[in-house]
Formats: sequence, structure tokens, C-alpha cells
Amino acid sequence: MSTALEAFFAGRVHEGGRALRRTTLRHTHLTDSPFGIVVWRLGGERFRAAAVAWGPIGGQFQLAVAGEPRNRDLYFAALTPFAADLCAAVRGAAAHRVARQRGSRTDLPVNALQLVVANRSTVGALGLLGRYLAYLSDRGGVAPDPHLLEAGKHLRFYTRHARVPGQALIVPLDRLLADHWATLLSPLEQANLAVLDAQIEPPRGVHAFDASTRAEREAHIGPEPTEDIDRLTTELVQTFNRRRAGSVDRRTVAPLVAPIVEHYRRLVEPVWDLMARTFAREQALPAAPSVTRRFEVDREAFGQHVDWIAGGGRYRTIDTPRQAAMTLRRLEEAQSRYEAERAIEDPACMVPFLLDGDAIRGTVEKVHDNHRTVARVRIVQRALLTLDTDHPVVLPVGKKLWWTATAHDAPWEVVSVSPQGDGSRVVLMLTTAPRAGRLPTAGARITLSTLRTRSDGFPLPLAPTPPWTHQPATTPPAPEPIDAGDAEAPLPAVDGSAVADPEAYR
Amino acid sequence: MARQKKSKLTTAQNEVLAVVRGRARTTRPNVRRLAAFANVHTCPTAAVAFAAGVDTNRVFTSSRFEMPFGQSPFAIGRGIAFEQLLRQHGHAELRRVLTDGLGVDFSIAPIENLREGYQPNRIGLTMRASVTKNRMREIITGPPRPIILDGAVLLAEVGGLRAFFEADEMAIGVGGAIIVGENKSWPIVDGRPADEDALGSALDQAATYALLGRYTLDAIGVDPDHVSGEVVIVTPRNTGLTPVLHRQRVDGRIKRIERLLGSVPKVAEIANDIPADLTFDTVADETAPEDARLESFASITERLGKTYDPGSCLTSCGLAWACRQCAFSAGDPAVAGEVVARALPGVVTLGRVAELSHGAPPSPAEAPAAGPIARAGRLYGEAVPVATPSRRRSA
Amino acid sequence: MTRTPVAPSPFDDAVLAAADTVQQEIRRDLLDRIGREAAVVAAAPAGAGKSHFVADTIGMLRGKGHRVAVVAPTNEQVHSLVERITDLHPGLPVAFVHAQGRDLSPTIAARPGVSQPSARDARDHRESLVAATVDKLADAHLRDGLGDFDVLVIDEAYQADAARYYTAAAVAPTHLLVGDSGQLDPFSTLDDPTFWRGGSEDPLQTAVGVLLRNHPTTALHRLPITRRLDQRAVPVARSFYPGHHFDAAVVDGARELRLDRPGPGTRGFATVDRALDEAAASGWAHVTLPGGSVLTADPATADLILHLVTRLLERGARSRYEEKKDFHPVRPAAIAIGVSHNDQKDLLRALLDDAGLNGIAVDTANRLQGLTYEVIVAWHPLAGAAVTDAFHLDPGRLCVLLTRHQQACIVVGRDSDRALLDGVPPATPGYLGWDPDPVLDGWDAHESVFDLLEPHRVIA
Amino acid sequence: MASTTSGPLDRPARQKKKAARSTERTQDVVPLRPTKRGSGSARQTVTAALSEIGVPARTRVVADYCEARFGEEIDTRALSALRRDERRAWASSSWRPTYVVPALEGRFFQPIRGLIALSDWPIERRLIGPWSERADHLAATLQLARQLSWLSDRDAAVAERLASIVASMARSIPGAIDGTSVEPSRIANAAQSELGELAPHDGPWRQEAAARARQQLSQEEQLWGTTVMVLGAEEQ
Repeated sequence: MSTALEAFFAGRVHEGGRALRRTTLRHTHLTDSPFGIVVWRLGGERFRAAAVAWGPIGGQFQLAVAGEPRNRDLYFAALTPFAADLCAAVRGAAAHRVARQRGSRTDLPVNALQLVVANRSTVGALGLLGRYLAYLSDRGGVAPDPHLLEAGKHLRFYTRHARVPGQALIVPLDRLLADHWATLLSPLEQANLAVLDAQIEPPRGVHAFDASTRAEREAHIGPEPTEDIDRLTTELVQTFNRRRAGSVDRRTVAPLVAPIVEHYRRLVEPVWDLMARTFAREQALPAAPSVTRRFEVDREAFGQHVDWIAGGGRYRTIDTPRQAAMTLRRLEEAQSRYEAERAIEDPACMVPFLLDGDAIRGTVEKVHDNHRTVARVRIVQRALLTLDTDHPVVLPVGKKLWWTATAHDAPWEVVSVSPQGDGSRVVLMLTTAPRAGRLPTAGARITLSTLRTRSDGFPLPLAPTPPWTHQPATTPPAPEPIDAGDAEAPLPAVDGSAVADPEAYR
Repeated sequence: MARQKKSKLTTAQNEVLAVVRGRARTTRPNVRRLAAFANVHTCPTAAVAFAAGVDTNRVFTSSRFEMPFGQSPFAIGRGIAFEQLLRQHGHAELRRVLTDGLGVDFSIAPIENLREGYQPNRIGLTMRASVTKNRMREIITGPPRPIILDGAVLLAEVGGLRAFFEADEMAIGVGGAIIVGENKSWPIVDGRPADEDALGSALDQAATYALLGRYTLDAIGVDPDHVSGEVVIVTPRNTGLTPVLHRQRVDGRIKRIERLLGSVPKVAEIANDIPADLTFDTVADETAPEDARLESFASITERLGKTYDPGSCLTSCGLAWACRQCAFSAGDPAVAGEVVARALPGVVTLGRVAELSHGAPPSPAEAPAAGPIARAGRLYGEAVPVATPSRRRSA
Repeated sequence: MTRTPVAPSPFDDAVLAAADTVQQEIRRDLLDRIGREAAVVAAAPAGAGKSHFVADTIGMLRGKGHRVAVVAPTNEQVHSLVERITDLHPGLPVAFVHAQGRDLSPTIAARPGVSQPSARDARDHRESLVAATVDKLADAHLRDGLGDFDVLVIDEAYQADAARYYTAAAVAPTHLLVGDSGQLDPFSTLDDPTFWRGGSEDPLQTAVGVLLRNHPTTALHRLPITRRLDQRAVPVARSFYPGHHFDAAVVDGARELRLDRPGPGTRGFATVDRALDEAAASGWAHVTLPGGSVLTADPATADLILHLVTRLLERGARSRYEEKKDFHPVRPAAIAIGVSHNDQKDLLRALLDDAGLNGIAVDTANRLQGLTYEVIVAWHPLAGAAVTDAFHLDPGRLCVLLTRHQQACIVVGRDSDRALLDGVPPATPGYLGWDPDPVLDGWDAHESVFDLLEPHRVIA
Repeated sequence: MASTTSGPLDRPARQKKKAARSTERTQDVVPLRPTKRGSGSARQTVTAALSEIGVPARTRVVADYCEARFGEEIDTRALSALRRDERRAWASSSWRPTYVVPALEGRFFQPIRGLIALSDWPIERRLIGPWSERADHLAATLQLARQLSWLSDRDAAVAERLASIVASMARSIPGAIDGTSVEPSRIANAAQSELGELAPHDGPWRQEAAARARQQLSQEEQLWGTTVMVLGAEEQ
């Protein structure tokens, strides 16, 4: 990230009164039938989704509200329809496969279910919910609805996959907007979708800043409720518990829960609309070429996940050293490739690299494709490129740069740099045989950078059994149910004004 | 160990501070306020408010600058319930978790419960503090048997004034050491906290108690290192409230807290050179118009100076929204965050940044920052010829 | 000024003896464990003579007929290992298995016994001493089944991460891990590499870290000596190795840096000359430019550094050593410039090349790890910064920059750098099962180094 | 803080806020400054003005510039009050933003009355030697002339107000003013050429004095000057 560019954006946004595009293209694949999820938790209760809304983005949502999510029976009864829909949607998307042209054995799902949520904290909330549901114990011989367990496994998969740079299986919209728009918001403030949206499209005649501060006060996105929201919730839940008098019978509870459902419907509706609007806005932007490649990687992971689940597979809750090592390598790979693809395909994304001296741009003065030089022992043919840059550049001799048109191929090596007009004259030598397609034409304006889209050598999978050095003295616990506590009776709520030092319980 | 000497305030000084507070609601320093202050300790306005005991979280009550720092009743209820769970049936759970976690048998250890039987005021706190000190002394004088202090009270000199800090628990006599414990009601799942920052601040709190414990021992001529540099955090495991204990070394954090206590401005000094007639009275006046309150606040920050850094202020200071408003009004680059502010040595306002990006001639002072910005402007112009227009909603 | 006559023995015999004892223990423990899945860790401060010890130990192991694989993270490090081994044991067969384009320098390659076979050939000929990078050995093991050694020796084991160690570890049951705990930890390009932090599976913990975590009873020895640094450099170095005592092998005055032509020269060079004189006299100089925050690749700082090295050569710097008792000129190849960022490196490289000083090395701390020079010019990580952050506070980075030199180290920064450490460090997150805190530890290390350098301050 | 790009919000912050107060602008626009001009906004305005001038300047010039450029009346007496507050703020905390500080004379490094600078400038720029005051005047005139020509086709009103200041500053510069017409380019050239003659003297002097200052003075003294009492000079 270039600090100069960030300063430029801040100045222009302050001046113009609205956010500016960071990109000219969309760098995340957005599907036509994304599956939206909104979660509201009970304050401080990390495993208790007091309300879950789901449905097609841009369409109607369904709402599941337990009333008392800390009661296992009510909670599961409320979550089951959501779980069932999610499972159906996942299996549906995975149904159709195409044979892979290249590479791995598994066939590739034609599609993959794309989840869309308001923010990264919702991703975290779904991860914990998934962890809770995926390993439910059948307490008292009562096996929970299998959809709950399966949905839990899906949520676990999605939230872990969320760490892959450039992935599009689960899209937290705050991240999507922050990637595409420059605002006056500090990183912390960018976590609020409504605030971001307000700076991107402030009401006419209102400065982005004023619009966003108002949104910050008035819009609530969740999943964690504010004090005011839960003061309401508290009253409603207490009444509900009093009326139901311990009953968990659907017919008895259904009428009583209505006020709570309304309470959450009022909270979900604006978030749902906001998600639809922001999603549509980004979808309207032309997609960068490489999003299909990245989504193909996503589809592969998605397919493998579904097959694994279908085969009754379970996921570890703690990586083995092998998984961790291979994941790290995969993520680093994905990250550098994503960065490179963004900048190479999108001129706006190349700007920071030009500013930071990691890329140079200029006009090709001439190309000499029959230069002879000694590579180790033998004489070889190489190409020399003379580039006149727009701006003075500092480059050490021998520095390797990739022409953006051949970023997957061999680099050019700096031979010399000398002042020329307002900029510099840079002579570079191609580090491989000059073939057609590898050489730019004289007079062309080209960009070379440190970015490349191919890594050297594909890594081999590690041995399944870890060496003795990597075997923990005590073997890590097998995945275990974590729902033991949900048998406990709901805890009494206490209003902050009623305690001497409410901060003490943060 | 250097220990600040506490000093009483003169009547005059107290009057000055009373003027500064005006109608503003007040607060006493405690471990969390101290931690919050650490995040804004370079801000002169925050320093004055802290010294004068102004409750910054409530200065802007019932205005659009009041920040939602409150917590859900469910969250607070959970916290209280967890504390109770640890104490019920003669602290059975606390004993169990300490015994399991520290490998010392606390099942029959005496428990000094300092939360009950003392007046909820400074007299009570003073008594609790002296009991705490005596029990701690026993680590060398008394028999080598484990004791648990529930609600130990430790003395601190904050800004040269005496303050009381209440530790969750203190396990004395663990292999000849004293171990400080902090309870949190958020869960640990698969050996990981849901939030590393929450764990970080919990460890900072425990580190504060450990440091104050060392001060206490030092003051009574006992080797301060009897207070272990290792602390314990007690949290629920998974769903529900079943407690589990985690040990962690916090030597680095203890050093940090020592620095912090050392850098809290002396209340007396602040009282002495505070500009006369400077007061939070109007700012805290809920009957006054919002803009008047903001304006009064603005003039305070103008006279004292302020540092607005969204990264730390928005999470730690109740004045942050008002500060942000002032910063924006002044076109202060700080609104956009530290990265931007850092990129602009010699350039004072965002308005000027925009001008420089349009090619305004920079002054010698602006030149270093101006070059890259102007170039950014050119490059962005090439890349994004016309700013992508998007449908505007009408207000 | 250390113009003291050379002591009869330039070495501190007590220190040497202490170090020798520890080395004997390490070898004994290692031999005891051969044939079993067990390891010995040798933690060393900067410049403890690890490579020499490794080469020596390998000779011992080969003498007893054990098959050995020796690895290090980077090719440069392995190259110098091969050089050391052949220095100490001329003719001893060493097979350097390398990736394409990473061959040994012709002179080393030509030495008797040295070969550079493919992984497959190394396997087929059952080479009994194979040297490679950690990654290459892992690749050769997975791809071509190279392995079945008696002992795996890892140099710079604190820079090798657990992920790389995973495969390399499988080539032999018994391991000797030698490393420098003060240098930079393994790093990742990920935005948030802390996902596994605190867990025993963390792929980013060091090879030593994962070993000790899973096998806490592993024998751990600390070498109490530094051979590269002399007594004047030791106090600074100690701030990076809390709880690890060590002393300089050479006595005071055993080394000397002399500038033949006197400064100060022209007015423009006044500061530079004062800095050089201070460095020559005391082994340290901390040159500071006017305070203020500047770009990372600040041209003024780069110019000053350029002037320092050009002037150092102009003034005919000569040095004297414990080994080579008479003065010899300091050649460009014996000078290096250490930086924190690649754009600083690029800027300086370009300036030096223009000035015809291609012989002088410029590199980032990560790449300078394990290397030795006579004189180092270090671009202070905090130079001209506006705020501190984890990257620039990392004690490992500062440690590498300030412990590469045998004669003198010149640190270049700004007046305002020290003030960055006024006030209170930022609040930091916590990780269960992971005690160190780079920010807080770095804060302290930086502060103590600033204090130790203060007497050598030269205001530019 | 002017600019010409279109849109209702592109006017300078202060003007925008005036607009917000006067005309019936939507309620969402919060006044961009406290409505009364306290010592408060003086601080921001003076800092902004100085950074645009870029060299130490007489309070009078700064005040005039503030008025011309930002439409802010600055009472020069308020400036000394401001300086007291500034120094208190500096002493009272580890707060280290940009302060308005006095320029220092180069022998005893005492503050010079009525000549102000910014604390984040390198000290050599804040020191005043035999040639410095003239050099600074030329540099300021040069910069304001450039500023003028850039503004003239962007914000006529401001440009007009600025022109008179530039003119009065340029009077003392030979060949800068031809009769009555204010030609920024002509003024710039004149200032530039005289500056060219002074630089070889002023530059080295400043370097040398700065070196001395940084050897001898504490951080505080480097900003606020020494308090040694010498006849004729007094602490302000």
C-alpha cells in the first residue's frame, strides 16, 4: 500500500464529498444466486444466534427466531429450517459437475454456493455457530436433527475458506467495499457496512463524512447487539419466558414468540436491503479476467468439501502440523498471485506499485532481439529492451522485473539506468530466449513490475505421518462436542445501570 | 523498583479541578480506565480530563456525539453469573480450577473474601488494602500454606494520587510465589480465544495487579519478585460456563504498565498550569444545544491541544466522536487514520492535499510530501479517467 | 582510544575454555543419541563460530562413519558451510545438492571432494555427506527419496520454520540444531499469519521452537562465546539475548581499525570524518541527521551512508586482527550496508554502483543473517519513522544489523528516532501458549541499544 | 483550500460551513467550525498559512495571508497568546504535533519577536542569520506569487485579495513590479534571481548554525529558543 496514494484519496474524498473507486474492475466473483445470511446474537453469548435471516440476495428473507436461544430445544427447533435450506442449497450447487481439463482427479462442480454476509464479524459468528453445531452430542439419547450437524460442517468449511486471499465463496460485504472504494474512514470504521455505504453514496448535498457519522449512530448491522437493542430484547425475552412457563412445545410457544420475531425483523430488514443494494452496486462493475480462475479454485475446494461431507467425513478442530504447513503455503501462494493479478489487470491497482517504485512505466524506445551474451558457459541469444520512463526511476543493475503482458513468463533484468528527459532511460535484458510474444514493440507504452503470476515449481504434498519432531508430546484432543454447557439454565440479564462497574464484565 | 510518592492536592488545586469538571460526571481511575488512558495518553485534552476525574464516556450524554460504549444486559448478566459460579459453595469451582491449573492443592485452602463485610467506600477499600498487604506478607513470614484472596485491593499512585485497584483473585503460596488471577466470561474454544485483543487486555489487567502487588511487597521490605511474572486467566470453556485456567507470562506487559504509571501526568502539575476558566461544564450540559457543546469542546481542545487517532481513540475515549468532528471540520488528515497523517509531513489540511494533487505549487515546507501526492493524482487520473459515476439516492 | 599494544595472547583463554566445554557436551550428547529419534540444540549468540563448530562436528561424525545431511535456510549459507567443511577437512567428500542456477562458486566447486550431483544421483550413490538448503533437501526427499541418513545437522535453525523442518526432519532420526536465537524469526507474507500462533501446529514457529514444544526434555546447550564481536560490541549484543550469558573470545585491543589519512577533510565531510574516527576508536558510531519523519527510502540518509563508505575507503582504512596481527587494508568486500526495506536497498545499490563501489554489499537484515563483515553501516530501522510498529521494532532485525561486524558498526538515523520510544508502547493482543511479544520486547531492546549508543553519538 | 471541480461540496471547508450556516443547507451538514473564532481556529489557520508560505514570516504577513486566503481575521496580539498556549501544550505532554514556534537568531538562539515558524521544519529553516530574513522574504514572495498565479484561474476572489499582499511584498524587490500591474511570473522571476545571489551565503550559514544548535541545545531549546537574557532581547 502506498501512503502517498492513501493521502491523495483522503484529500480528494474530503474535497469531493464522496468515496472514490480504488479499482476500475471488480476483483471478486459475484454469482447470480448468492445466499445471504444475517445473524443477530444475544449480547455476550457467542454461540447463541438469537435471530438468523437467510435467503437469496435481493429477494425475500426467512427469519428464524428461537425466543430463548439459550434453551436447546427452542434453539434447535428455530435453527433447523435454516440448516435444512443451507444444506439443500449447498448440495444443489454441488450436484452438477464437469470433468476437469487438467490436474486433480475430482470433477469440478459447475457452480458453488456463494454466501454473502454483511461483515467479517458475521463470518466469525458463523464460524463459532458452525463449530457448535458440527459436533453436537446427542444428549439424553436424543439425536439432534442431522441438518444441524451438516449445516455446522458447511459453516465451518466456509469460514475457514474465508482466509484464502481473493476467495469468493463467502463474501463479507464490508471487505468487498473497502477493497473497491477509498473513503475517509480509518480501518476500524470500515468494519461497519452502513458507514461505508454512506460514504460511497451519500444523500444528495450531504458530505460523505456527515452521512457516515449519521449512519454510524443510526444503523445497526450486528451480529453483536448494542446495549439499547438488548434492553428491548431483555424485556421481550423475560416476558416470553414468563408466559411459556418452561414450555418448549411448538404450539404453545409459537404465538408467544411473535413479538420477539417482530423485534428482530425490524433489525434485519434494513441490513438485508443494505446488503442487496451494496451487492448490486459492486456486481454492476465489470469483472476482472482472473476472477474466473480464482472462483475455479473456490469451486474445487467446494466440491472436495461436499464430497468429504457426503462420505461422512469430519473436520479436525485443530490443524495437524501437516495441514497447517500446507495451508500456510497455499495461502501465501494465493495471496501473492491475487495481488499480482489485481495490479496487472487493473490500471488503478498498479498505481501504488508505480508510486512505491515496484513498477516502472514508459515508452519502448527500441527492442534489440539478437543480443549475444554468455550464460554460465555458452553463448546465448537474448533481447535488449530500451525503455524511456515517464518518471525518474531508481533501479539497481540486475534487478528483475516482469513485463505485465508476460507476468507468467521469464523476467527482464536491469542492465543500465541513465537520466533521460523528465524520466530515465532503462535498458533491460530478457532472461530467456527472445520468442514472439515475449517482446514488446517499439513505441508501445508498457509497464514492468516486480509482480508475477507464476511461482517456481509446484510444491509436493507432505508426508501424511509427521516426523517425530512434529508429534506433540500429548496428542491434541479429537474433535469434541462443545455443547455441554447448553443444558444450563438461561442466565439472568443485568442492566448496566444496575451495577457499580459494568466495564468489569467486558 | 521506583515508586512514585503520592502527594495531596491543595485546596486551590482541588478547586481548579472542580471548575474543570463543572457539571461533567466524574469517575475514579481503575484498571480499565488506566488501560483506556494508555491508548490516548499522548492527548493533552484526554490527560486533563483523566486528571480531573471527568468521565469522558458520559461528557456528551444525550448528544449525537455520545458513543455507544454500553453493554448488553445479557453480556453483563453472563459476566456476573460467571463470577458467582466461581464463588458459590465456598468457592468450590475456583478451588478446583486453581488446583487443576496450578498443581497446588487449594481444595482446603483458606479463602479471604474481601468482597464482603467491608464498606463500599474508601474506608472499606483502605481496610481491604491493608488486609491484602498483611496476607501477602505471610508469603515469607507465615506458614507455607496456600491462601486465596478474593477481591484483593492494591494501592497505586496514579498521577501522584492514591488509587485503589481491585484484583479478581490472588493465589498466595504457589511454590513460594503469589499468582494473580483475572476472570473473563468469554469462552475459550479448542484452546483459542474468540478475540486476541480481549485476551491481550485481560493479560494487561492481570499484569497491572502483578505490578501493584510487587510495589506492595517492595513497600513492606519484601522481595517484590515473590509476585510471579506469570498470571492466570480464568474463562469458561466452550459453551456454558465451566471454568478453565490458562497460565501466561506477562513480564513484557508488566514493564509496559510500569511505564504507563510513570507517564500518567501529575494531577497537581496539571491543576497548576491549566488555563483558568477552562471547563467541561458547557460540554457536559445536557440542556445546552449540541453545537454549543461541540463548540465549547472545540475551544478546549484548541487550547490544550489534542491528538486524534481513530485507531486508538474510537475504542478508548468517549470524546472521540466529537474529536473526529473537530478534526474533520479543520480538514485534519488525522480523520482518515494514522497512515494518511503519516504520509503528510509539512502539509496541514486535507483541503491542501487536494490542491497539491491538482498541481498547486508547493511551498518549501510542503515540497517533500507534495511530489508523491501530485504524482498519485496524475497516475490515478490516467487509470480512472472519469470517476465512475454511481446512482445517487436523494436525501 | 584503544591504541594499547597487542596483548601476548589475543584470546581470552577462560572464555575459550568455557566454550570448549559446552561444545564437548554437545558432541557427547549427540553421539549418545545416534540411532535414536532424539535431538540436541545448540543456541548461540551472534558470531559464536557456529559454522566452524558445525563443520568440525560434521568431520567428527564422518570420522565415525555416520551418514550426515547438513542444511541451512538459504543457498548463501549452505555455500559457506561447504567452504568451511572443505577448509577444515580438505578432500572430505561433500555433495552439494542444489536447485537450478544455485551452483557453488567455481573456486569452491573445484575443491577436491566437492561434487554437485542431482538429488537422484546423490541417492543412488548413497552420498554420505550431503549439503543442501532445507527446502531443496525436503524436495529431494519427497521427489527422489533422498534420505536414510544417520544425522541431520541444521544450521541457522532459528530461521528455519516448522513447516520446512517438517519434511527435512524425516531424512534422519537424530538431529543437531544449531542456531542464533537473537535473529529474525521466520516470517510470512500473509496479512495475518497469527492464525496458528500459540498452537503446537504453528508452521511459523522456528524449527527449535517446534522441537522444544513437542519434546521439552530435549538437550539444550548455550554457547557462552562470541568470536565475531569483540568486547566493545558485546554489551549491545547482550540486549538481544536475555538470560544467555556470553563473552568475547578476543581480549580488548586484539583488533584495531586505523584510518591512515587524517580527517576531518573538507567541511562537507566534517561529520562523516567525525563518525569514522569515533567508529575506529570505539567500534561504534551513531550518526544522526536532523529530526523529522521522512520516507523509508530517504535520499539524505542514503547520501550520508554513501559518503561514509566512500570516505572510509578514501582514508585508507586498515585493520588488524587476532589472527592476522599486522595491518591490512579494509577492502570493499569487507564492508556491508544493512537496511530494513528493499527500496532502501535498491536506492543504495544504485548509488554505490554509480560510485563504482559494486564490491560493497547492501542487503536487508533477513539476507544478512549469519554473515560477517569487518565494518557495517546500519540504516537504523526506526530512522525518520513517524510511528513505531511491530515490523520496525522487531528486536531480531536490529540484532542482525548490529552484530555482523568484527571491527566497527556505524548506525545511521535521525535525532528524533529516540523520542519514538517516549511514552507507552501500544496495547498488544494475546495468544494462549505463546509468551513472547515482539512489540514489547523490541521496545525494550531498542531503548537499551539507544542508551548504549548515546556515548558514540555523532550529530550530522 | 479552494478547488474548482464541480459539485456542491467542493468549496473550501470554511466557506462551505458559512454556507451551511447562512443558506438553508440540509441539516446533515454540521458546521465545519465553531461559529465564533476563538484562539482555537487561529491555531489551525496560522499553521495552515505558515505551511503554505513555507518559511519563517512576520506575524503581520501571516495575518494578512490568513485573511486573504481563508477569510479569517487574525489578531496579531492573539498570536502571542497562542504561542504561550502552544508552549504549555508542548511542556505538558508527549504530544508532538506541529506547533507555531518563534524563529531563532543564530548567535544565542534566542526567539525573535514577531517572526514565526512551524516546529516540524528542520531547524536550519527556523534560524535567522545575516542574509536569512531577506532570503525568507524572497522565498515567501516567490511562493505566494506562484500560489497567486495558480489560484487566479481557480478562485478569483481569493486571488484578488492575495494579489495586494504579493504586490506589497514585491515592492522591495528590484524589477518585481512594473508600474502598478501585478504579474506573478515577473515577481517570481525577480525574487528567484535575487534569491539566487543570496543562497550561496545564506545556505552555508544556516547549515553551520544548525549544526551548532543541534550540538548545544536541548530539544525544547531547539524549538522555543534559549532563555538567556541578553540586553534588548526578551522572552516572549
